[in-house]
Amino acid sequence: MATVKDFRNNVKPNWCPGCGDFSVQAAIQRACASVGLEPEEVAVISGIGCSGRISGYINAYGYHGVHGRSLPIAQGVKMANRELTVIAAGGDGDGFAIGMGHTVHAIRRNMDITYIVMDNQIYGLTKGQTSPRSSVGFKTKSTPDGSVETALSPLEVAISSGATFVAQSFSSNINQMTAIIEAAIRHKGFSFVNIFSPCVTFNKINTYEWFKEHIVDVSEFGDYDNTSRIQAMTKIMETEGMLTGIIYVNDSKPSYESLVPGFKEEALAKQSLEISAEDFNKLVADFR
Amino acid sequence: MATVKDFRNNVKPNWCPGCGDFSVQAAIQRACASVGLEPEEVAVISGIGCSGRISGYINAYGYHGVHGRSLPIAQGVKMANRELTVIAAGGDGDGFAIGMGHTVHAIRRNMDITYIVMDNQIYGLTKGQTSPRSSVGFKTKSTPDGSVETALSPLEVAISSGATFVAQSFSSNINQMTAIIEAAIRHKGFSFVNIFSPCVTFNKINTYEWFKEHIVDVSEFGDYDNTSRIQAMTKIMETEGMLTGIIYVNDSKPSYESLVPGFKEEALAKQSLEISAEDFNKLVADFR
Amino acid sequence: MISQLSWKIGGQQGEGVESTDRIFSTALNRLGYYLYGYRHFSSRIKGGHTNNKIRISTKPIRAISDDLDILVAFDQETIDLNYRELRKGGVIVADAKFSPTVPEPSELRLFSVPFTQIADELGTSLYKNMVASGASWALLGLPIDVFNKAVEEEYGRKGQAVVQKNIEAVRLGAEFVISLAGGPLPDFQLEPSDGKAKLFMIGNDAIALGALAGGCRFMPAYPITPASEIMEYLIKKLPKYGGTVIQTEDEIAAINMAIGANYAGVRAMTASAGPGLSLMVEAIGLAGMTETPVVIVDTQRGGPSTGLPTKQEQSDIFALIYGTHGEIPKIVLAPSTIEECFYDAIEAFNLSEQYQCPVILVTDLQLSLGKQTAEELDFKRTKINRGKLQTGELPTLEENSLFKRYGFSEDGVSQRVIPGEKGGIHHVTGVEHDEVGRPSENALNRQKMMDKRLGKLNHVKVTNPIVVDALHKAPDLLIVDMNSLGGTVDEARGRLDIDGITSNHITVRLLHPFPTAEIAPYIAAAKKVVVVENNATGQLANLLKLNVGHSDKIANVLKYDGNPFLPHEIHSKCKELHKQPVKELV
Amino acid sequence: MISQLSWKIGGQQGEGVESTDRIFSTALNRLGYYLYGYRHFSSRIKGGHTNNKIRISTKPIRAISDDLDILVAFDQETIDLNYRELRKGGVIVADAKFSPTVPEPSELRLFSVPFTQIADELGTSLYKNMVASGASWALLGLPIDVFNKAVEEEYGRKGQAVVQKNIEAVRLGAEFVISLAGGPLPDFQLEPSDGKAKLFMIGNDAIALGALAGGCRFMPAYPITPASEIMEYLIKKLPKYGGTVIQTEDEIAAINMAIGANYAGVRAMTASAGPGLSLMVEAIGLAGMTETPVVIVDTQRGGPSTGLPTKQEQSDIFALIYGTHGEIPKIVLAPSTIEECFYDAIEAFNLSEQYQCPVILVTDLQLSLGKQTAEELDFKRTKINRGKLQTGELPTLEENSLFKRYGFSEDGVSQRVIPGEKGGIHHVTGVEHDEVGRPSENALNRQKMMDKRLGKLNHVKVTNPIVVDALHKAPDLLIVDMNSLGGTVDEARGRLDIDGITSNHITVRLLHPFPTAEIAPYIAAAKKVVVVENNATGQLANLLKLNVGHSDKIANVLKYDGNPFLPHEIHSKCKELHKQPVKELV
Ligand SMILES: Cc1ncc(C[n+]2csc(CCOP(=O)(O)OP(=O)(O)O)c2C)c(N)n1
Ligand SMILES: Cc1ncc(C[n+]2csc(CCOP(=O)(O)OP(=O)(O)O)c2C)c(N)n1
Ligand code: SF4
Ligand code: SF4
Ligand SMILES: [Mg+2]
Ligand SMILES: [Mg+2]
Repeated sequence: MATVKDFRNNVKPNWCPGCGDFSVQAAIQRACASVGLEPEEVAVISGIGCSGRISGYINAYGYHGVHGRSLPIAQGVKMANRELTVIAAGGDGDGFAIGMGHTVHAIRRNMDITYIVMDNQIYGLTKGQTSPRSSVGFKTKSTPDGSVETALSPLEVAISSGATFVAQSFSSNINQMTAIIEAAIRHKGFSFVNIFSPCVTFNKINTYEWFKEHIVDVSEFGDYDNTSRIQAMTKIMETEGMLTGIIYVNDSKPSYESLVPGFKEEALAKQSLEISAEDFNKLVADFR
Repeated sequence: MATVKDFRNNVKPNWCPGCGDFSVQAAIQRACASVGLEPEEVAVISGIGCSGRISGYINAYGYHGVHGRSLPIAQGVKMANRELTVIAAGGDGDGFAIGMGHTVHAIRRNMDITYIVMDNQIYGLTKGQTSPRSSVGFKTKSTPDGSVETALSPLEVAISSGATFVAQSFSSNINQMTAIIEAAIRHKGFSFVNIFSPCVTFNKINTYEWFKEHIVDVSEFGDYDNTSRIQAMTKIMETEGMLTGIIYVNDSKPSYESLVPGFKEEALAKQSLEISAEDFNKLVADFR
Repeated sequence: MISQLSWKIGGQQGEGVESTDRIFSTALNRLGYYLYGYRHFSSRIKGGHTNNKIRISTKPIRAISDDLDILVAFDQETIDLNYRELRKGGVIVADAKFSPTVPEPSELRLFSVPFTQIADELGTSLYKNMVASGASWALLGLPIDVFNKAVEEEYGRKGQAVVQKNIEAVRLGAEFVISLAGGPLPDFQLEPSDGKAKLFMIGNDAIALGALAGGCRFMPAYPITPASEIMEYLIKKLPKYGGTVIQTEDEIAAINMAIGANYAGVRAMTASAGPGLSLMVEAIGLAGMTETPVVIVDTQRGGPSTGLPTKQEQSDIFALIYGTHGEIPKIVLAPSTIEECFYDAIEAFNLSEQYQCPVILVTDLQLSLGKQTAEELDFKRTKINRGKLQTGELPTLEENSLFKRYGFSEDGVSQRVIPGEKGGIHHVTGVEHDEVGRPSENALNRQKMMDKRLGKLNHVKVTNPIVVDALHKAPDLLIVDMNSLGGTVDEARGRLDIDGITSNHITVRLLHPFPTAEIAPYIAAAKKVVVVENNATGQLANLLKLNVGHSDKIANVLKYDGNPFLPHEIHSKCKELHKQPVKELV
Repeated sequence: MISQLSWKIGGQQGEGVESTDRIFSTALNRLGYYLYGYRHFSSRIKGGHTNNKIRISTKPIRAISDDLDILVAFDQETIDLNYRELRKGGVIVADAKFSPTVPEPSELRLFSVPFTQIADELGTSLYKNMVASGASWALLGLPIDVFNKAVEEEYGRKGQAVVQKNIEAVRLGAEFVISLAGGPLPDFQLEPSDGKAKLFMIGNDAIALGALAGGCRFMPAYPITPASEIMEYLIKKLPKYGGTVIQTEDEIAAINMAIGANYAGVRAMTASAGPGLSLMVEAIGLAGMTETPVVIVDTQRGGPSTGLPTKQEQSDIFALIYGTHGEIPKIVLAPSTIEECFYDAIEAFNLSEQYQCPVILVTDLQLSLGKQTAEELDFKRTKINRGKLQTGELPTLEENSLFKRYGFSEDGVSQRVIPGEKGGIHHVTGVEHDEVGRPSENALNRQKMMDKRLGKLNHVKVTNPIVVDALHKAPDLLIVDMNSLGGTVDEARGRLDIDGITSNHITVRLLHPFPTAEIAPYIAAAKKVVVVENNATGQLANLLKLNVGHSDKIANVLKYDGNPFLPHEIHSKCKELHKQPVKELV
């Protein structure tokens, strides 16, 4: 069985020292190992951004696509081969700005994919502009007088889009991240995992310390029932999204692939491309 | 002062007889008149779809853009001339499929625009395919065995995107539609108005009768407080979105235009394009 | 007896024009006639004039005719808009209800038949279509049983009672018109056909069927006119083969999903028209850069922007070839017949896997939506070739090493492996990369990778990149076209022949990489080259000028008003151009 | 005394290479030298080798040099990667900390200065940049006060103490190196400059400033390398003029917002690079169809797909011109100097309103990001022309009638009015439409509207569509290029002159509509045409072939490894091509 080491390759990440994404990478590697996966059974599909580079740093199949489109590609991969564990990953700009529409629809479609957002409240790769996750008043290169737009609440949007698994974690807490990603991979349906992953170079506000001060874990609410949509939504609103843990799970809804008429358990990629002469004649007969 | 007649032109809509969009058109015309607007003060920006044709049927400035982009165009118009009343309009495919990302971000940005979705749970113009609003099991040309995707909840998504005005109405109820659109126009910020507007040609499930049976008005909840986000969200979830009325309002949040640093009350379109020689010299001096 | 005849039915959209046409032509098809249909319709659902025209022939035909023999009219507007098209002695069969008249004195025969009244008497005015078609069928004097069979198939699922009423309507319509005409019209009697039922389909059907036979098992797509039929066909058929169609949130999702699926080893395609293609540009670049196979169908329609969504045009050519930022390998195939739609769909998938690049299959609205007779489709030609895809077991990778997915090779094509394979792990990125797919900014690697990717196009082999009809060594004219225009051009050439103007004919099927070597000798041999195309800027002619040169003798016949060419238009323009001295051509 | 010199500083990204370069070149600029900078950097934030090179001259220059005089190195990698570029006798100033060595025996002078140690002694290693730059400045023997002034400006906002420490670092670095070298190096002494402080900026600054002066008041945009500086400049300046920048959710939103704003009467633009442009294609078609003015900047970078985002390339040319489905009028302007970036930005806005169509302003990475000396910008040339925009009061419209926003006219341009005006109500749609903007499928109207829209391009008048340097009547070579390449080509031409090869030079500034008439005589006159471009398929050459013909004598010098051309590369390739017989050229 593969160990965490098998999910490492010898590529040195080009992230800045201290970047939150390092731990996210480690957590994914650990989670894959603990789920008992082999590297070739995993496909990591990522977007463009500092975070998007992650698909190149995990020893698994990796596809680094275009900005904002990791989810459509990931869904194509899953449909082609449902036996693969498909992990989509990218930044907050990638998933919540240019990719917002796909995020909502991928959640709604509910294929068995794990989507990890490295949420640093800023655009790292393009050197520090605002992101949909930046708070009001946040000064960046593109908002020198401070942002005036309400920050997007990924957790609220995920739940309202019909998510069946919604979690949030923090890059400093590698154990929680690992456990959440593991649960996300095991969840049969779309798993949305938002991870606060500080950008140490451009975001001087939402730092490791800042998060430590502001986040609260769901385990701290004694009677929290993460199978209740209404309760999850209420809690997110009350805490303004600053909570961590598995916030909502619906295990009863079947995944997209299992609902598609005629869709076999065996990977489509392994099925024959040919049709029989008999079938062909039948198909042609429709047009006589 | 302009009357409802002034908002009519002599173009005969090309909608099918009985289409829900006729009443939406009438409600917009009535609402504009009751707010006391003149035709030239109104710009209707629409997307592509049967519904998208609406901008051509109202005597006002009209821009019929490309599929899914009515909101970006509308926001450009508003930024250029904040004195105009800007109404964006389109179908459920336009706003919730291809335009989903813009819808979330326009809501979040909160410019003073009224956005009306003619929600018929189907693609009308392209002759009857599924829409993000189609229910599970709904059979269309593109889902002959019934849709397997969860229908999008526009109201939930609007609220979780930070909407400051969220309402829903039904094309049979022209008085309510008119009142809601009037309130939406008066609201200083982004107003999201979803209207059930039956497609009599392709949607044989979500008919006028069906809606009449399924919808409940917020006025029927005795103690409903539409300024509470949590209450609004809870009610939407409880009724599975089948409620009408003004579901949520936040009057305290200033609109985007009024928060932008340096943005004048007077329309940008009316300001001078020239800069002074003195200013120019100062600007150039930065580069010495 | 005549060998061909043109029939048109017109009315308001939603009035049953299409179903009437369907029954009429199904019956003719069963009788063994060759058919070629044209639909005139607008971008709205109900209302607005629409008409369907069918050309019926005892021999294969691939063009609509200049004129018309029979017009079936549900309203006066249909007569007003179409009567000029009728030949001398042509016939109008119209609903007596609106007291039809012919606007000008003319040598037409008008049969006023109470469509609506007869239908009403049968129970509902819905039957009026059958009254009308029965009447026009009777004038042709063709056997009624085939017709009734077609009626039965159309309405069968509504129950036997409905079928019977419709058949009754057909009979009454026939009787009524015969009572006026005194019998089938002698000058409208078609020669007997070969009697063999043929395939009768639209180009989109042929593409969808070809895709299925070519191994396509997944189609993410977003609806749009005139492409939607492809997804609508496949969603019905794919489940049986384990595959499916996803109606995505937009075209960007569609193309990226198709790329993802191809990357993961499944033949997947998407289809759209201009607006959708414009949105796919970035992802097509990704497929080119990552050498991921993918097939995209563009059913051209009237542009620009939303343009004329239900009209004929060929104006996406340059956009399809060049519309990607940066430079990628890409193949653009343009089938020119309904049969080619089928075979090219298969070939598109093969090419996309052989050369590991996006393949665009481009049609025009007339080819995609015009219903026509197709030759038998040869199952034996449906061969699948997956190129360098590695399917057997792979050697184990050394520690810390990756599969050379982008290994350099003579033809630029690398071994490909799909996720899931042990020993095949590699990285894929749209950033410039090395042989195992890791990002690289190394200048030498960059240049080699560009040469590798673009160099693949030098090896592309396509069955018949051009269709050539070149009897003449040094013809007065070489006429060049693409997609649906060939048939119309051939009719025009027949008339040029009579005028004593010799012409060769080339239909370009491979738009990119351009078949310069194949086409150049014919260009060189011709006195003048006339490129016939449905656009305003002469895009196909520009491709010739760019790739073959000879700009000085290349002229254009253009039409961009939304309607397909008629044979006489091409004929007269070619005659004019023939008269002009070469130097005045351009 | 020398008239020019090249200086380079290299180290890890994030190590202060850029700020050091900034201070160094600001000081030189103040002294009145002409500068031309080049940044070598990667698509990552910290780490990875980066270097900035500046060419310093007493005369205007527009190219980087083949070789290098001084290299300042923060690490051994910098030396390893760059020492080959140093000319014989060149100097390396390196941090003693890493015990710098020159890999091969060479005629270089190495000064090992304890950058880090001196900095550490001053309190923090952050000062090492100033030690380094002080040392290299001292070798040039230039006055130190200007340099200290630049240091003060860079660090002023951090307080006087920090400034003083930095100035101290400069002094110590200078002293140390002088103690090694025995004084400023005699062979590195620059001739005095004209002493006038010049403008020193990047192309993106010039474009942003031009846009502001040209009346642009709104910019919706999405960040991307190498375009982001344009929005970052404008967001700082626009609020003063009532305008603003919106960072949108994506490029599709950006372009559509810009279209909306222009429609509503405000000059608005957006800017991006390849991937963003690809996403804008559909909306550009909308602007073309609705005749809405809009300005789009494309700062070309290495493609395809994400490609080489921080590298030089000119590979979007065809995509910019042809990348729209259907056919629209569009203007593509390619400034070739930093001053043109400024003036063309203004002209772009004027053209977009005069011809009511999208205008694309295209640069390349080197022009957009290379910092260089600019001539004084002439305020008097910043004229605004809004074309046929109606601003006065309009006649009242008759009931049920609309303003003829798309009225036919001789030049194809219609009266335009903005929303809010009484008497101006009309409809706008991307569907084919009539004169008041109502959708229309009428064939005649369609054709007239296509002719009207596309015909506008026949009237386009642009200041200097080509820049011509044509001393020779029948030169051996005509060299054609665009964007940033002109300066390098001119240096190569100087050397060709010496070889006795005569050459003319044309830089194409208007890519579309192509200035065929202007350029054709020069093509005809030249014995051979060499098109120099940073791409792999020869796109500019293809534009020439397509529009002007003469394919048989057009050759290409291409470079597509991400780096800009060096003069010697163009020189040697041109020499080779000159030798080849014409028929072997292609
Ligand atoms: C279509 C397109 N637009 C813009 C870019 C430039 N770009 C690259 S990454 C990025 C955003 C980075 O932010 P985020 O997604 O939050 O990732 P991070 O770098 O913060 O991890 C942008 C705008 C691009 N590559 N493609
Ligand atoms: C980019 C693009 N994709 C697809 C289309 C085709 N299209 C036109 S309208 C439409 C959707 C119609 O549905 P909806 O928005 O719900 O409007 P409705 O017709 O139901 O009012 C589509 C897919 C298009 N015009 N542009
Ligand atoms: S810029 Fe920010 S997000 Fe990017 S690698 Fe550096 S720390 Fe991480
Ligand atoms: S198809 Fe449906 S949505 Fe479109 S006009 Fe007809 S009834 Fe209305
Ligand atoms: Mg980010
Ligand atoms: Mg709809």
